[in-house]
Amino acid sequence: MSKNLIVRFAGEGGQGVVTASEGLAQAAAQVGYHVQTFSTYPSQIKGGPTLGQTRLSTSPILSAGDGLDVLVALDEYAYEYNKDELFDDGLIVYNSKEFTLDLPNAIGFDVDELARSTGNALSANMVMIGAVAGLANMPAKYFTEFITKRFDRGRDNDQAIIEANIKALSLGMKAVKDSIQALPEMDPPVSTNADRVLIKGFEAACLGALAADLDVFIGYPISPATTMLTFMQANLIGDNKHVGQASSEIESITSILGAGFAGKRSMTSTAGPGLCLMSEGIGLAWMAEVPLVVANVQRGGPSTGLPTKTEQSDLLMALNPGHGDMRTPVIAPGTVEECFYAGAHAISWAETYQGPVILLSEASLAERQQDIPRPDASNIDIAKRVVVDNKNGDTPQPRYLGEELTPFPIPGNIGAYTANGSEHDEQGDTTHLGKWHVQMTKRRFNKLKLLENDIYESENEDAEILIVPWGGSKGPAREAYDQLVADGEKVGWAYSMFVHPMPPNMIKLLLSKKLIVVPELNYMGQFASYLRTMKINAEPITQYTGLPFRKSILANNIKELISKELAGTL
Amino acid sequence: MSKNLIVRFAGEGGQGVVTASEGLAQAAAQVGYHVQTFSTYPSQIKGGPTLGQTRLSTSPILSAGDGLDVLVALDEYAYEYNKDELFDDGLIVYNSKEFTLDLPNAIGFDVDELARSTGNALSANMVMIGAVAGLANMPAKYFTEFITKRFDRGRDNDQAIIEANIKALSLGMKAVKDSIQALPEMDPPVSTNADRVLIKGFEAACLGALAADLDVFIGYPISPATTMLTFMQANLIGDNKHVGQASSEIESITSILGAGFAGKRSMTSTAGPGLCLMSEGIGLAWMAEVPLVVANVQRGGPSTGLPTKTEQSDLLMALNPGHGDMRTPVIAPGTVEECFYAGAHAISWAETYQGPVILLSEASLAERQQDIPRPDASNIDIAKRVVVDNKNGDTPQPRYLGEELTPFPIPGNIGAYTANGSEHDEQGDTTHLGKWHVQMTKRRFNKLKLLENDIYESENEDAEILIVPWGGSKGPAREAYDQLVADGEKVGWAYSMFVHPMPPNMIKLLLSKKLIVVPELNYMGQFASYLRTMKINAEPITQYTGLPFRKSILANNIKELISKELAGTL
Amino acid sequence: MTKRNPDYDFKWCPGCGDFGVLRALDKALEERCEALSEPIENTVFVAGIGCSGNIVHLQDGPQPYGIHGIHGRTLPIAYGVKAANPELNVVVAAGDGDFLSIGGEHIGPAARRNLDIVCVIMDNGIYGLTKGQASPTTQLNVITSTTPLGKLDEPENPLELYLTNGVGFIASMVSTKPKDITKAILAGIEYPGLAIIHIQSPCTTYNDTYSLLKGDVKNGIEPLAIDLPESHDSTDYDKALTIARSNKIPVGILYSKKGSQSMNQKIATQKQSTNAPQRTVDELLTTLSLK
Amino acid sequence: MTKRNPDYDFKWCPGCGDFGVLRALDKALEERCEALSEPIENTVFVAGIGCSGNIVHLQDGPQPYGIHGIHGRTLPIAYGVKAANPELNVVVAAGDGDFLSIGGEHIGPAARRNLDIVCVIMDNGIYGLTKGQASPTTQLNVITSTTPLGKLDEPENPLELYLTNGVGFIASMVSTKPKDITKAILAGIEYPGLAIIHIQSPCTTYNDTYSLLKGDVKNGIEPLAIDLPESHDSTDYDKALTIARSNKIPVGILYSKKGSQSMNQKIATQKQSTNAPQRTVDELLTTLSLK
Ligand SMILES: Cc1ncc(C[n+]2csc(CCOP(=O)(O)OP(=O)(O)O)c2C)c(N)n1
Ligand SMILES: Cc1ncc(C[n+]2csc(CCOP(=O)(O)OP(=O)(O)O)c2C)c(N)n1
Ligand code: SF4
Ligand code: SF4
Ligand SMILES: [Mg+2]
Ligand SMILES: [Mg+2]
Repeated sequence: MSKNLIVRFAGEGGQGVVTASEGLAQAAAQVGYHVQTFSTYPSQIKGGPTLGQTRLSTSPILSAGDGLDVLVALDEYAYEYNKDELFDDGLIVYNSKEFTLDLPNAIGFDVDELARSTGNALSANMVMIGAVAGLANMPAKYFTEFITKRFDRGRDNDQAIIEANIKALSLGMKAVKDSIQALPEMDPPVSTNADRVLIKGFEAACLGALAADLDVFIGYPISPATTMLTFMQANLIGDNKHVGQASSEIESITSILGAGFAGKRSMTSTAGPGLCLMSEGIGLAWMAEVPLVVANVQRGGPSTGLPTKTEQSDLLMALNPGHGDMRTPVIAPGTVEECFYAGAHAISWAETYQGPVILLSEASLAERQQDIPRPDASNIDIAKRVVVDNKNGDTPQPRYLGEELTPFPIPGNIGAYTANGSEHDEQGDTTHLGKWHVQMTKRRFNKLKLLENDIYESENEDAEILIVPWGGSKGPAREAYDQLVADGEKVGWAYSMFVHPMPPNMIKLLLSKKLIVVPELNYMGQFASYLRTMKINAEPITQYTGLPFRKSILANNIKELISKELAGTL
Repeated sequence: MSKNLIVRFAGEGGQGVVTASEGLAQAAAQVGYHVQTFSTYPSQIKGGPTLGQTRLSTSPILSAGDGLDVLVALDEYAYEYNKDELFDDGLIVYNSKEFTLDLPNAIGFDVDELARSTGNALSANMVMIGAVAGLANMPAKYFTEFITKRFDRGRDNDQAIIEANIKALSLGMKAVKDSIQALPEMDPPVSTNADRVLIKGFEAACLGALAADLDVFIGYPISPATTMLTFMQANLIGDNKHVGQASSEIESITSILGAGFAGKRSMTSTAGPGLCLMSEGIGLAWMAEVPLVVANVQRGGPSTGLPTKTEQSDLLMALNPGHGDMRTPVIAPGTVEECFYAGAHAISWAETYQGPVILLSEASLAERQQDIPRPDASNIDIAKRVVVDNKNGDTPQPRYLGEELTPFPIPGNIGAYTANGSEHDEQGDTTHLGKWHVQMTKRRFNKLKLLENDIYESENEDAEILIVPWGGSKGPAREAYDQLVADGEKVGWAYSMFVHPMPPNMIKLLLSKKLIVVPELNYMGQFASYLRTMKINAEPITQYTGLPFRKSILANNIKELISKELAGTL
Repeated sequence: MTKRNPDYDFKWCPGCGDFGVLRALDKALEERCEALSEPIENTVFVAGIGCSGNIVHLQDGPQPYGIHGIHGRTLPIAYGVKAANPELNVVVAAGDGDFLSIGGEHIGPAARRNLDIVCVIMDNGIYGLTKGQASPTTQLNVITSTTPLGKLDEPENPLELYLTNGVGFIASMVSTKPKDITKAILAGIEYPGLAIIHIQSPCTTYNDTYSLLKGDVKNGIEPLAIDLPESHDSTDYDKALTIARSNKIPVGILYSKKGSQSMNQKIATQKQSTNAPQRTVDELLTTLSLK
Repeated sequence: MTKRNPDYDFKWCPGCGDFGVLRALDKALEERCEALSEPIENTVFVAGIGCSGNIVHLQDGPQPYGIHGIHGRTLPIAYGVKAANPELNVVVAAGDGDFLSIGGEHIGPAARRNLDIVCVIMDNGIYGLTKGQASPTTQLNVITSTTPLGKLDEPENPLELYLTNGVGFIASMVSTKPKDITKAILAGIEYPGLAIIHIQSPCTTYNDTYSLLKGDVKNGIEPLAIDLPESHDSTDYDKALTIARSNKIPVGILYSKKGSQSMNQKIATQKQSTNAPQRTVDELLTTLSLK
């Protein structure tokens, strides 16, 4: 019996491999498995090497997994490109119309032919899912329920489609039966009463922002952040809400700045190239103290880079997106579940300290589909900005009085001032005097203190070496940490999605350690270098392949680093 | 007798206070004094508090000075605003038409009235200069020579103008004679045979770039960098040279990228807000390996900030101007003389490693006028990029072969490839494969090694604490260091204008020290934090008033920091 | 934003055209507030960077809200303000460099959205604040610090561009006639869509065009700025285009498209007609529930 | 840049209009190289980001130089290339989103400079590569992922904008007629100034306009794309403007201004006429010398 199943469907874009993986995930999640998907594809619309992967498990899932139990390869390139990731006892299903494989652990059949034979050529996904179910000895009923639910759409031909798909499923199952040795039977799902949702990272982040009462969203399409814009176009449609498509990222950032100034909770989404174009506008929001949120979904960089691949290489820019003295608050969620809370916190942070906040996501996290406990917005403080109170008609205090946060005047109400990108006095008028620059600079940095909290995780706090991942590397890092602990390594763990300001007690903890090991998906070791600016002795473990970490490789690298440190050769 | 004279002319924009200070500098430099000017003014065309300051000395000058020997105040605001900077024995000359001062060290007269009485109302500057000369007991002939030379322009009325100005000078001298106690007599200039030029920082940087055979300059106006653009418009006019005004900084950066791609040495100039807009383009140059130079003249930031004030707060952005893994080479000159060599080196660096280079200047440095030894371009290696050699007609190797620099193909010649902002293979074609991203990322960072040199200064290398300034804070920091050494403090000194890559032996030196003290003009301690990313134990001493450091205040702050360090309370 | 602030001491040069524009604008806002008994705080003044943009700090009397942001971005900022609160009266002020060069990209999108705002453009054919460089409206052969041998790039015709970008209300003005400007601004505010008041506002320091505009009839020099005839039909697009493309600068309300619907009106109509329900976060989560 | 590169596997969707454009472009470059016996390396191909921009990697035969940069910046990059080396043949390729939305700001400056380049614009009225969002040329009420209730912003008329921005050579094409495109590209390369070949190149996946363009005469649906009559005088600006503003898409060479002088020609003439000497660094230093 097995608690885990990792399946990859690989082929060309347009063949439905991603749909197959999501169908498998949906079906499995509905019967109570935990699931997580992962996909990669090139930057083009149809064609190009594409893969969709699903991991099922009887316990919560931390990463896409360390290898493959089943590889479904629709063409030879897909086989060649993915075969090395098979576990030793992994199995291959291949499309015999495209190529042949003479291997004991491989079975081929003509996927499309089988699909067509059901009378519904579109059921090829289901043939593939059936083959996987067959190999893992999963009962057909898990999937028939899913099929029935999915295609019950109140149309005339529902029943025909359902039947064809059920047939496709059984054809797939039959095709693999008895032909090669099957996988160990999959444990039945742990039935759970918990209210769970199956959700993608970007959806969770958007819903978090909506839960924090987002009002205005204006964005410009860019992979892998376009999904946030189109989600908002479809869902942020109530009265007094506004969603718009800008003509460029310069318009996105400056228009949500206008909306933030006018009193609304405002947000945009982008990826690296767009973040570059927002540089000047984010600086203006910092300077003029206008709340807004930029969701930056990281992809391979620099420049146009690798638009559909994952990376964690925009951190340095996110912390310091523009010229002059500034340090943007950054929240980088590490899991799909955290995406929801990060979305809500980002809005709350912007409102709380009255300035720009960067929600730093990643391609693989935004596109990952996972079952998570139904998020509960009532769990978090949704902050609203402190506004000038007009009740007794008194003259309000000047907009930028003193060196700490002051109430925000809302246009249309008393308290008129100028939100000024030039250095300014208390009313926002331009000034050339050093004294104002000193006071206002302190003010802008002081306000960051309002965002400090002590929400972080830690374990084995007394170890001299801690593993401290950030963002989407949390999952694989956690798996590696668990393995290292199991292996008897003396390591601890600390993590927070609050990158800046970082929880003060977490900083204290990190400062007290001999070594902080930071697994991160970039070349420069960006988070480690950020920690070092705080005098924390951090060493990165980097990977920059466009793909997430794998537990076992990561665990080995950490071990190596630790032994270097112990040997004093670091 | 005195070796030093610091004079400030203060009034409103348009009254000629900056012209007066530059006239005084010019005259004094011509007779053999060392001079340095300093000025500040608000961001407007006419009016607003403005000052022009000149320091004369018999020895080379490191900073604008620590206080004022003479304050020439044209209105009461100017007096109030500047009076605290007078030395204890400093003297005041004020414009009695505007206000009166009843002080033993002040003398007033009507500047404009005196000028008009010469028959040339435009000679008010010379009245002011005359007053200063009188107070410092400098002979009139120093200035008459200058006046004769300056107004000998081959026009009919030259002689009349010369006479009026000489008269104005003597009226100014007379006005202060016997009225208040004069300053100690100024030492005569040390006659020097060295070939010196009187030059501003921006002129030096431009000339350096020209000395390195700059071909194309395209820019968009912005204070305090516009002077570079207009200098080039006037002077880069030969055959096959091109100067252009872009419609925005996005055009500036992408157009010089086109020119760099086409084989030319290309440059632009800007300041913080423009650097923000260049973010994406610089990333493209890094990614596609196109040589170009961005001269960024720092001013108060963030956002529109303090357009005419000085600051050193764009360092973090310069090092990391865009998203993704990149680290731009940065050269930050510390003196007017270094500006020349920095201009030449920046071009050479871009050519050498085939990528973008940032020349990081500062308002106060760019606008400072100073006498320096005539720069000698033959002193430096002016590198030209290695280009594909077409001689034997062989097929050249692919553009991006391997992990090290390869010859650059010039359009029009063999070696066609695509300069690609997306991740690419050896020919520049887009790829989604991790292996290329890994190889090309390494390649881009490996090339930085070509820029490593060991050009840095150091003194008292065995001290446990070093003072390590950067950029334009070099001068005042050096004065402070000299004073600390004279006071018996055990401190050393290290400095290089090569900020990144930093001279490897300098890094080693800094790593071996207990404490590195970094005086810098920003809030965050940006250079110190950069040093910390290399594990150097750096502490900043910051100032963010829009003005340069003063030696005595800086020396005190350093002492304080050192005693904290020694007491272990840092 | 009051010129009485002792620390704010920005001054235009003597004779700068922007003084006339300021007077006109102050008057327009005053009249509007009176006429509608609307508080001045209902107005948001979005200014560009340049001598012109400093107008936001120089207004007399009761002060509206202001945004003095970054170079060239008045229009998208104004879009955001209107998107957030359609009730606000948004006035943009910018120079020719700010609005037409670095900010030129935003005119088309603003016109196509049809933002209900009024833009007061101070065109002096030069970059004033950065001390005299060529702008898109600097004429051919003019010598500036960036065109030391004379400008080679063709000058831009802003009126024509506004028209073909679909701007619905266009007035062409001279700074020497503040009363006309006041009227045009008020009409622009009334207009349900994008209104641009393009004003010749000479720069006495770097590009003094007063005499060009006024001409010198005694010496046979025709004025460049010519009042639109009483008979001008401002709803006639073709006529407006022909006038815009003549080699004179018209003074008056050049174009006022009929039947304009502003962005906010279009959105409201669409929302009503489609009736798509706003689902709560809870409802949206339920669609994803595995229960 | 060769489609035979095994690691470069970009493909357009079946039926994508860009295939026709590619064929036309390949042919044009081939013909030009033959006619002038010019090496293909004399051509620099500057591509935008989008499905369309990938054309730079898909060319058949001998390969020119290419720059595949960042979204929207083809024109200023091309400006730099021409500024550096006027002898190079520069071809820009971009989509409607790249060229007209984020890159729209560069059209005016390029036209006013009068860059001697040819731009091949593939207009599919959609953002293809990012999977179907509205572009400036998406028509009213069209449903896309960013206009789920139908587009509200007025569509842009690119031909009209080119004309009023001062673009000297404008051809309007459909991707189904590659031979015409080849001719237009060759004429554009010849033209001494900015030439734009604007091509309707439908996106079969997100905005299939083939039938709209072609019409369905049998069922009484008039084609949208109409050939310019033989008699069309392409030197007539007013005529071109009228046609551009009609509600049909003309097919042919819409406008070709006479007497165009390119940027490089204008600069050369000015340099010659003023004779300003280029001083060496040494000479410049001497002007600053204290000796
Ligand atoms: C991004 C950026 N680039 C450049 C500048 C510098 N700058 C300030 S004002 C200005 C031009 C002003 O010209 P215009 O808009 O015509 O205003 P005017 O001063 O003539 O009224 C420029 C280029 C800036 N502030 N920001
Ligand atoms: C700065 C930036 N913003 C956004 C993107 C994402 N992006 C890539 S292509 C594209 C639009 C493509 O549309 P179009 O130019 O019409 O080309 P098509 O794919 O339709 O041929 C966008 C928005 C980007 N690469 N860079
Ligand atoms: S420089 Fe010109 S535009 Fe600026 S204030 Fe002076 S006159 Fe006016
Ligand atoms: S998405 Fe549209 S534009 Fe892109 S390749 Fe497919 S058909 Fe062509
Ligand atoms: Mg102007
Ligand atoms: Mg398109």
